[in-house]
Amino acid sequence: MSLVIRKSTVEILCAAKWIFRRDCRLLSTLPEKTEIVVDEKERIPGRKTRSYNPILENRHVYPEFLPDPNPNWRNSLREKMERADMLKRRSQIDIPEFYVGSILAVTISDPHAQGKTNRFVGICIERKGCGLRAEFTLRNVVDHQGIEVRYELYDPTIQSIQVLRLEKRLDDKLLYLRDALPEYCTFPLDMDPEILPEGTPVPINPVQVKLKPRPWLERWERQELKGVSNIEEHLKEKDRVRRELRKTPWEKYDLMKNYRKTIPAEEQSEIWNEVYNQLQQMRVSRKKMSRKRTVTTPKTQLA
Amino acid sequence: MFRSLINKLIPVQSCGFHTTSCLNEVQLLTRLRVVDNSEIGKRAMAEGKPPKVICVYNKKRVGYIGDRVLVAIKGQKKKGILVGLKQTQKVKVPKFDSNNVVLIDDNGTPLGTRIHVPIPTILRTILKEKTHAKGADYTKLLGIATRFV
Amino acid sequence: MNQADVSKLVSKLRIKVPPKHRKLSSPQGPEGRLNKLRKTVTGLIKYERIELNYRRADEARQYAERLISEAISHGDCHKPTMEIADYWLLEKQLVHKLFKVLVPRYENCNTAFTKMYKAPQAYYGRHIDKAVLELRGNPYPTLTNKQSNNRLLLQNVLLDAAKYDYRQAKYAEMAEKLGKTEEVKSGQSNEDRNKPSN
Amino acid sequence: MATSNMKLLCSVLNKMRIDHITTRSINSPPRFRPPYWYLPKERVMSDEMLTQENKDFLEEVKQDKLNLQNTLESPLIKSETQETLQWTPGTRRTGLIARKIGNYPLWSKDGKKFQTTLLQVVDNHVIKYIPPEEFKPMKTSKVVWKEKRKLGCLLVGSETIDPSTVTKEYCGLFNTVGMLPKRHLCRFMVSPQASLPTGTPLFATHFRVGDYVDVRAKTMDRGFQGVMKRWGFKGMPASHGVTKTHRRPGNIGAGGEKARVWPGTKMPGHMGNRWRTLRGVKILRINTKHNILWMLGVAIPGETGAMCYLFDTVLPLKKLKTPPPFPTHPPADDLPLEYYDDSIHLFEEPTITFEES
Repeated sequence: MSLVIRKSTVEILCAAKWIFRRDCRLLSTLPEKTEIVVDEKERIPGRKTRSYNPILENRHVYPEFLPDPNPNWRNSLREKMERADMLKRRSQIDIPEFYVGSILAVTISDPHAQGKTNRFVGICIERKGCGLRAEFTLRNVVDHQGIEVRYELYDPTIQSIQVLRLEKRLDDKLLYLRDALPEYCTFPLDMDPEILPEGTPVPINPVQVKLKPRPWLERWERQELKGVSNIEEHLKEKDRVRRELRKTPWEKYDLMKNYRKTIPAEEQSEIWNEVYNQLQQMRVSRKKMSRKRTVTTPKTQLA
Repeated sequence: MFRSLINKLIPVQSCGFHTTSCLNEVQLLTRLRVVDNSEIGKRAMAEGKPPKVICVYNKKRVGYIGDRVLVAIKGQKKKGILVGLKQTQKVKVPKFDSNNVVLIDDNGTPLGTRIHVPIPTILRTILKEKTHAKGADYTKLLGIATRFV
Repeated sequence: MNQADVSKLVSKLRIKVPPKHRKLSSPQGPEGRLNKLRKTVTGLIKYERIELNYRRADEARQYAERLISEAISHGDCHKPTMEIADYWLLEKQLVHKLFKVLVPRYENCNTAFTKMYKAPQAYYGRHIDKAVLELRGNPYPTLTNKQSNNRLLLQNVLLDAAKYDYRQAKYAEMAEKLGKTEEVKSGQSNEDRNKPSN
Repeated sequence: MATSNMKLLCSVLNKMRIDHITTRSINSPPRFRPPYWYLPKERVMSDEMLTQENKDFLEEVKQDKLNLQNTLESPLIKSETQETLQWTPGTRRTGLIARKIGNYPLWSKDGKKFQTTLLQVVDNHVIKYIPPEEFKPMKTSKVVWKEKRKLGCLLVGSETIDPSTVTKEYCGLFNTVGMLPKRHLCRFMVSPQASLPTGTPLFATHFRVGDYVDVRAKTMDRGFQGVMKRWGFKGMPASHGVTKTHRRPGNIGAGGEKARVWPGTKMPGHMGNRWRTLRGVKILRINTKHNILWMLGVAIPGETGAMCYLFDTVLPLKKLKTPPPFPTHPPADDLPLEYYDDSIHLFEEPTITFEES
């Protein structure tokens, strides 16, 4: 989101065009236009007094390089060793840029069937953990059966991670897809990768999913989700009252609480200065390798 | 055509299961979903009377992936193997949206001839370990699977 | 191990931040705690020096530092920052003071924006740690002792003498070393000179 | 007359105060006294109101001493030409002082994940050696060893600190070796042939990859805890008419003949902050530059940043079988940066594939 805001107008328009081009396959296109308008409104008053540091934008791309913010568990030497090991692993395998909401294909070598590999395609619904413990969850519906698989990002049995469609969704976690109608997370296992043109910002998919009737796995109504359209239909009066009671509007003003959840900019820039050059080199060399791939047109989602 | 009818019914069916997280583990009286095409299993699922666990054959009495269970299905006692769980699984092991079971007889031979949902590959190792030379051979189940994840 | 929150970018505080917050007991829970701290932060921005209980002062200090650093990094045209300032400063004229007075004052500051001292306890009554919390660069006279006469204190006089001796010894040693190396060098050069002649 | 005698007797009896007679039971252990090499470390810190020049001067002196310490060479290099000592299974080597700096996973060559704990060995130096004849530890138990074990005492310090923050006496302990005071000081009982000259630096290479060590550290301090957390009691039901006894211990013993609480009954109390030893921890990886050991498992007591002591293990099946670096590994510049156990997958190696057997 913030990536989109900070890019120039041309790029914003590019992104808008890209989204419009794809809208034929979206389920609900209604809130899309309003979303873009909000983006531009926010962008105009955002005058930055501090100099804008582009190296810090890596935090969206490689969030696992930032350590756990809990000061009880931090140690600069351990973090350094961990980052060095992560870079060593990254030199062996291409771990691409992806976000929650992107569609990935992961190939692992299968210890249970010797000499074979196992490939799974799905939408990334969650990314968590930092350092070498970073992991992500893929979800798909295969043969009308919802399946989720959790992978570790730096697991040496992973042979390749391929991004089939690079995009973001409206929420940070898509766990509500477990309670959504199955067509929202059904992806064919032989999906073709869609390649974004060079330099375009990562598009945000404004699709809003429909939830199945209750019972749900969690109380989605209390989580202020943007990517769910029909949450109000399923609520009773009791639920609305309880939602109001549980709201914590003061939490966004709790400056220290937010501070304790993040890594300050000064420490981040140190980390990125340490790892950025190597990451950039790897990226460039990988790009040279994959020049041959041609741009394919996006396929319809609900074919 | 009958299968497509079942497939249409399944999303409606799965809402009938317990979906609260506290009942996510397979234990006594958990309702399961039969995923093979055995006659009794198909009919039980179509009637909306999914089988209930009446015994889990392990020490913990909580069913994990690959465990044998005894189920009550349409007034009969049948054995089955758990081939997919709702619980949080280990890394690289798939977690399913329903608790799946494949019915077998005492020798480990599946009652049906096909499994119409994906099967976790870890079952290959688990079932091989559980099979003894003279006892039941559970690896026959792997032969009728259509897809592994 | 949890991932750090990347949606916001904050600048590092120049004070020590404890790993956990303090629970200031309040019947309204976390909201009540923030309400208490709001009053303190407003008072600090208004009067620039306040005396209060240590626990509350230490908590309020962190929030005041964060508020000023947010104001410095985003400026007064940033809507979320304005909302935050609006929430934390109960008197609205102080919002102007924050952006127009305090931000220019601290813009090029390399240290913390506030200072905290332990205040003496009351002779009678309950023993509660007291503290004085103040903004840096306030117009009041300083609370600490003047350091002008320290040179005449006994420990400083003795240390001065020790320093003199230490330096003398050091210089003597360095001179000796230099002399030695020069001797060696001159010896070498003499040999060099002697070699071609031979 | 009789009255005067009575008065005399009374005055004598008054002087004899019974409660003054001190008796020491034979069974009670002697009071703890610190070992004689121990010197108090903490001093009261106060603002001394030094001028800036004097502060700089103190800093300069400290820096000079630090430089002097860094130029000290390991005595092992000089004495390398001397007779080589032989390691036998009965000898006891010195241990190390390490700091726990966190944990992260390593993967084995068959794709399994190992959780590891990282221990950093921070500038360890031998401070003092007390030979077995002179070493007389305080007797803490009633058991008297018939045959004396001939073990010497080796003091090892770790982490250099500012000398102005500790007492003069404590600094003196280190001045004899020509070093700045260390934050941690630990006593290791060693065989006389494993003794080391003072000033010898110890490194992580003292242990080898694949060896097993015992780790002694203080457990996390959890404060006063109830029986459910401290001893894992089940507690009582949340409902069914239970009032006010959901997390309480319940009965602690019957009355009847004994009518008291048996010693050792599990009750609420302070939990953690005790010395505990974890035995037989395997070393999976060693970094020689930063002196880091990767230990298998996450059960090493203490929080991140806590100190721990490493010893060669005493477990009979995991004891050292081949001679380790003895008495310790001498400092060397040409060591490889990292040692790995055979089972560990290196991060710079290609992806694991499972070949058909």
